[in-house]
Amino acid sequence: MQIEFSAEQKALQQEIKRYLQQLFTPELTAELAAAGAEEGGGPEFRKALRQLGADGYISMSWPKELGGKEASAIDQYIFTEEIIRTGFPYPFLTTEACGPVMAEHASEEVRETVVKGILRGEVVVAIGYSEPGAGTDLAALTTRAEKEGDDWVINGQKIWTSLAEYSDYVWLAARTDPNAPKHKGITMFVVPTNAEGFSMSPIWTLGSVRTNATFYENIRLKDEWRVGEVNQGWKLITGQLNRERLSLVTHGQAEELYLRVARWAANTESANGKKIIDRGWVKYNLAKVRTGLEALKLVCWKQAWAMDKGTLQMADASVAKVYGTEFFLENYRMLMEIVGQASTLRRDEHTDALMGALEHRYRTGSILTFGGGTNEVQREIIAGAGLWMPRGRL
Amino acid sequence: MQIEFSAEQKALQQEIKRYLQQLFTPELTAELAAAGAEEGGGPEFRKALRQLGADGYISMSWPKELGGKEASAIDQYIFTEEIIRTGFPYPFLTTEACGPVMAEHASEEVRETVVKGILRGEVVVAIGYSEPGAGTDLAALTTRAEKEGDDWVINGQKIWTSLAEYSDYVWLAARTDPNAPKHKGITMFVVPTNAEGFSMSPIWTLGSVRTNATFYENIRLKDEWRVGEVNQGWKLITGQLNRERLSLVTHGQAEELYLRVARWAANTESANGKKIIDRGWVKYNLAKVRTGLEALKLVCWKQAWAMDKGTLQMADASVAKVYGTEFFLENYRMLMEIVGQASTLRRDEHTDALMGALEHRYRTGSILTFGGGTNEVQREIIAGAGLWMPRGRL
Amino acid sequence: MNFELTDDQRDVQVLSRKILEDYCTNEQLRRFDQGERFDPILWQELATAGLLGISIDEQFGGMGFDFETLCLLVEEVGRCVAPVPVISSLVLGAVALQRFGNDDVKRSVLPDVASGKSLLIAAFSEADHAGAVPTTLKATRSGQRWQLQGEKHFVPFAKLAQHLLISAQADDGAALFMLPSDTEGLRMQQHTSTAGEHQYALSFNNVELDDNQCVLAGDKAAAALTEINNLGVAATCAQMLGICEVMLRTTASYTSEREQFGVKVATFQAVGQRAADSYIDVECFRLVTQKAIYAVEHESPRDALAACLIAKIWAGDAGHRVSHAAQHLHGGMGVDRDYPLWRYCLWAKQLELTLGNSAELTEQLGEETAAEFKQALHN
Amino acid sequence: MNFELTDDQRDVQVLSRKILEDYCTNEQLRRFDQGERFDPILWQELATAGLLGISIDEQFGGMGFDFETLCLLVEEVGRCVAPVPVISSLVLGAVALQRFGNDDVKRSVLPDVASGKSLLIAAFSEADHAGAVPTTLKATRSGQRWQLQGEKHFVPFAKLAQHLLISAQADDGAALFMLPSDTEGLRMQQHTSTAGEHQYALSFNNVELDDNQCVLAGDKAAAALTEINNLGVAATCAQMLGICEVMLRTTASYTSEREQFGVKVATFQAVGQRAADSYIDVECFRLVTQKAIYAVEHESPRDALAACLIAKIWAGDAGHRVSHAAQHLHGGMGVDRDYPLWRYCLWAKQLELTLGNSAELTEQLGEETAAEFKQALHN
Repeated sequence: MQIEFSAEQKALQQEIKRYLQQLFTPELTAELAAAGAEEGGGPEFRKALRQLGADGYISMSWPKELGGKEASAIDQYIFTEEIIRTGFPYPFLTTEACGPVMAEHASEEVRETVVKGILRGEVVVAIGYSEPGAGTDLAALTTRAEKEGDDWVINGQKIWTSLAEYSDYVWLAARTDPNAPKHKGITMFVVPTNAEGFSMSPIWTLGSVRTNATFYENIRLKDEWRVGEVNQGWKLITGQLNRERLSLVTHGQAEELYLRVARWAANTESANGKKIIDRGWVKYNLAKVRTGLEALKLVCWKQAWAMDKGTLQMADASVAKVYGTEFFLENYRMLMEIVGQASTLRRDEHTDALMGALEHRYRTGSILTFGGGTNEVQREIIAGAGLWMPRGRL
Repeated sequence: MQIEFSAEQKALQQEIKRYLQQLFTPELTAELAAAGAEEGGGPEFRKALRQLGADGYISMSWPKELGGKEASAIDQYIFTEEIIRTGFPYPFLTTEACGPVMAEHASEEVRETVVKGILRGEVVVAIGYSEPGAGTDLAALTTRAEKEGDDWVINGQKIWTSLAEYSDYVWLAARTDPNAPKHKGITMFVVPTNAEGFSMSPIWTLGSVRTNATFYENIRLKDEWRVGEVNQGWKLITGQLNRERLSLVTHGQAEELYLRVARWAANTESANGKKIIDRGWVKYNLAKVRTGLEALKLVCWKQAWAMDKGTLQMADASVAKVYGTEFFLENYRMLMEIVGQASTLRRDEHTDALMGALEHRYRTGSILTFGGGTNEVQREIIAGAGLWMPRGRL
Repeated sequence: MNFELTDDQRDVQVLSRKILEDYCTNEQLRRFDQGERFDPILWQELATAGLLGISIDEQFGGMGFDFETLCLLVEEVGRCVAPVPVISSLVLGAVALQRFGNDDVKRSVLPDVASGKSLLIAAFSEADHAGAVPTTLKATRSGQRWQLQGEKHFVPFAKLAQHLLISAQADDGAALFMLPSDTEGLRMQQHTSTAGEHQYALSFNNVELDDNQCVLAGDKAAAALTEINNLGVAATCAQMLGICEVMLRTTASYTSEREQFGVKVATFQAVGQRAADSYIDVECFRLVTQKAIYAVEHESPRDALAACLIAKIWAGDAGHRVSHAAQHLHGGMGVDRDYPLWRYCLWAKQLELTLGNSAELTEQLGEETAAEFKQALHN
Repeated sequence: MNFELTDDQRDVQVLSRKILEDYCTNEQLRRFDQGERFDPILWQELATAGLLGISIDEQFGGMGFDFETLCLLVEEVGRCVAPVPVISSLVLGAVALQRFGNDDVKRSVLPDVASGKSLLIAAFSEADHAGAVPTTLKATRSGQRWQLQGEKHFVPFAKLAQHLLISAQADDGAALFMLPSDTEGLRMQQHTSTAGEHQYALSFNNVELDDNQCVLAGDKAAAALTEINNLGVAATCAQMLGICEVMLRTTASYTSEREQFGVKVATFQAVGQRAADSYIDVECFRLVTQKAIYAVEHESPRDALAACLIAKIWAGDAGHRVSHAAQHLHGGMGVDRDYPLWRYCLWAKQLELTLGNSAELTEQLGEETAAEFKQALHN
């Protein structure tokens, strides 16, 4: 075994670090620090995303025939981790999840416009799966797409359509056969957000982050905007969810906060003249965080490696998702304890950037345990696929 | 509110402490320290139990008409806690659970022999509920009692019949109507362990404690040895289980170990000349134990108080059972960490008594999370009775 | 042993709940999600009902009930996430003043606090994890004058207050001062807390005070500040308790109604088990909180401190766990600002980190415990 | 990055498993539940297969594989709860000697260890939580002689060993000695461990040794002992890993067969969820263990130490949780000595508390971490 990066992988990591440093202009940093722009969408964000496209990072792991470099999963992981570390709101779901699925299954037209746009960093896609009555039970969705002549007419409502406010398209799951069993009557579409009949209303969240309810009223689409076979959408959804799970829990962002808090504690004197880090309980919390973080890192590394070897097991992605999302919450808690009450101040011009980042991260972190496939279902997958236990009765 | 014992209660506690101190003769102490006698049954144990009967402690909380003192639940709790602290294997299930149920429902003959024997400290009763195929699903039991003339003939097998090796009777649940719904065809009996057709084989456990499989082969009993109505046994079982749950988790034994470990740590020097208790992580573990123990104590106090007020809620006993049994395991772990590797030595003449007691307790503690009603079922009771959530589908 | 409320306490509880529920619907609370999180009309209503004076002596315009009764109001404020400053004003402010102020200062301030005419706000916290006794705000005495230099942090409602009660480190120990909020040399920097409350950092730049503005100094001041801190901790636990109870009950109701896979979400065994864990957490936390509230009035300083530490550790642990169980079991609804749960979750986090968090207090409890056992050996 | 075994390693794993499984059925293990937990026939079988010499140099009669390969045997010993002393003999004994002994001492001992002819047992632990470097067994040098005074504890198999390898505190640092187990002045007090293994307390009463019995002394001895301790920790994690894997898989199988309420117990959602938690624990623990085993051979002393601390903390935490989940989900069967699970649970507890437990190692990791960050500031 060799449980560390190879010399080439270490060099790539350094290269990416340097690259990202120059990507972060003062203008971009300022834009992302402003309230409401943390999740992207501003002009500097758009500019940086186009830059990433032009420099080949977006297509890094894509197949060569789609214009990608076919980077290994490990190299891709190195990139993911580093960009997450910077706090840049990189649209993973667009680039890693929807993009490749569309590239494989979409019509020529969608590939030319949407997929190429994604690769150039010009297009962002929002995910339209959940509905008020279809959350964990995604297959219960009721948004309808009906064939009228050669076109499709879409009616319905989606919820938690994050990034829709600046996305160019929605990657939409709609029911095309109301009489088929739940999973069997779903088809995927790409809906331009400037289509007639599309509207949205914001949902503000605990994390101050905006998400959206999106509405689809008699939206008329050409058949070219359908992706994959009619009534075969479920496979595209689940394939995408597995990819999504892997990018949710990269250890970079958690480690970055750990490093910053530890450096702050080593550097900051308390009233008695000793460093914050000299307190017993501070060291204890740092050790607990480090212990949990090391496991997360190795879980991620092993999965990236297994993807390259083609030996990734079905339970593995679920292990990472459950462990990572639940560890994040404990991680934020222990780091906030170290920083103390200052970590409960929201970021503003008078607040230390570290404290603000911590406060923001914890507030946006809680959605991960149920988002992307709720952890109960992930545990059922682990018990079934990892331990061959018979499935519980639903 | 007054969240401490009253002056009278404090005085009672002191009185019981003094009483128990004189009860513990050197002979009794030596007998209980010998391997295999920790759970009682030896002559000194029998002598002490008769003494407790003669001095009115066994009947303390029983109704006056049964010869008891009708002590309050709080006074009874004070007694329970103190006797558990001493390590005396007081047969709670006999005195607090079976005894009162028999006293209320049994025939004159059983009351004269068994119940009065219990009150005098001369009789110990083992519980015969579980069967190889009926554990958590107790109502699935298949041991049969069939009427032949005026008598009952009992055939079947029980498992985990603890203390049977020295008990005088088994408090047995048997199926009397094989055609009724599971819960409706069960009747309770008192089976003398010297009855013809009764036999047992020992089951040795991880905790080095003996329990038994007991066998019932054509045991013939007069109808007087039936308790309660025919086919109405389920109510007697569940009534008894609720009482059992309360005596499982009294905080005395856990607190006693905590106190002994803390005193040891305050008194013991390590190689560097500092006391064990001066180590940061030792203090941390002690604080964690103390924090958990305080809650356990208050949960128990509140329940004893609520029993006296008649306001005990159905979920409360389950809260104590789940919290107490799971806390015990964490408690033993944290205390063993403090004591270090020495806590993994079994007690012998060259081993510190504290270390041995800790090692023994942890090995016998794990059965409590599933014994006496498994914690999953307790949590279902809490969700249902405490939170009015609809019952899960079985 | 008695876990029951008195009739008077039950009356206070019912009255508090009635008023607060009237003013704290989801719709009304939304008005205070931006800006100062203070509802002056509700505050006046509480004053009119006598509730601001629950534990202010009758001679100073209050009802003269004990601290336990005041904590019932605090718990209801938690249950309603009400936009009113009960702990910083009534507990750390009024109760502290009542216990340690002289009659003159009490007469001049407490009646107006009870009537809602003026707001008294305590500013004890410092940037650092400093415990009850201050270390960074220095008070220097010269003759009949005091000079204050340094900072206080995380002070809610400071801008709205007429009077500030502050702790400082004096040359010969701790000291407690009361001063008008417009005192010269005092500057306030506004921040927003995670729960959306405005909090102020106060900087004292050569602030000059008269000796009669010193409420307490000398030998007894440090013990007094520890006692005041204990009161604040116990009350914070009461507020957290109200919050946890609502998070728990809301989760039980929501999952009992919400359907997925054609059945109520609550009927999934994993959902019921996790809700039961929260129930157990809340039960345990309620009891240690009641014990702490009892102990600060009836037990020795050492026992009171231990009870408060234990309760606040539970507050942090139970608050964290119950909040995340609630958010998780609600799915997306738990984070949607149109549904009321989110305010409770943010308040749980804020209170978790106020007046000491579980990690640091566990260390402190360990120190206290070790000291007790070492001392016991010598007796 | 590579998580794969080499072909040679896979061969060692398969061979180890085959031999151990043959000798470690529930029936056979029962013979060792009393008395010395050592199966000499199995030991000789392992020797014949070359497995006792896995990482002894070829020139000294071994196979010359790396430490990682040796840990595969150790993991299999855990998986079979086999009654053989691999860590105290092959890791802390043979590997330590091979790394730090001179050729003479290696030539005189290692071939016999590899062939199973003689047993070498390391005795490093002291009564106290002392870490890698000993503090209570003192070694005093005078001329060409050493005198040893003090105690060692928790030494398994000491009575069976021909050679003992012990650490001591010398005047100018640490030292490592090898001595015959029948050396004059050495007494052994037998205890029984929670897992049923005999362990000995060794007392050294003016034990006199020749200088050539000193394997290592002086400057390098302390670093060597830390390195040896790291090897022991990493190997202990490997043994715990084997134990945890069996507890996990046994629980999954048992609940998939056992019926209650007319259905398989595994189909209760709460059962599946808890088994999944154990699966996650075992996955995480496996990875940090593999990392520690890698680090002790390939990374800096500082990184190796941190990796070992992290792995051993996980060993304690995962061992504790997986063991109690297994016992709980088995109901009564988990504690019945006729069913094999109980041995695993007791071994999990014993290893949890061997070579440092999670609480104390977390403090040590905290110290190391703080030192790293403070040092980084100055660079």
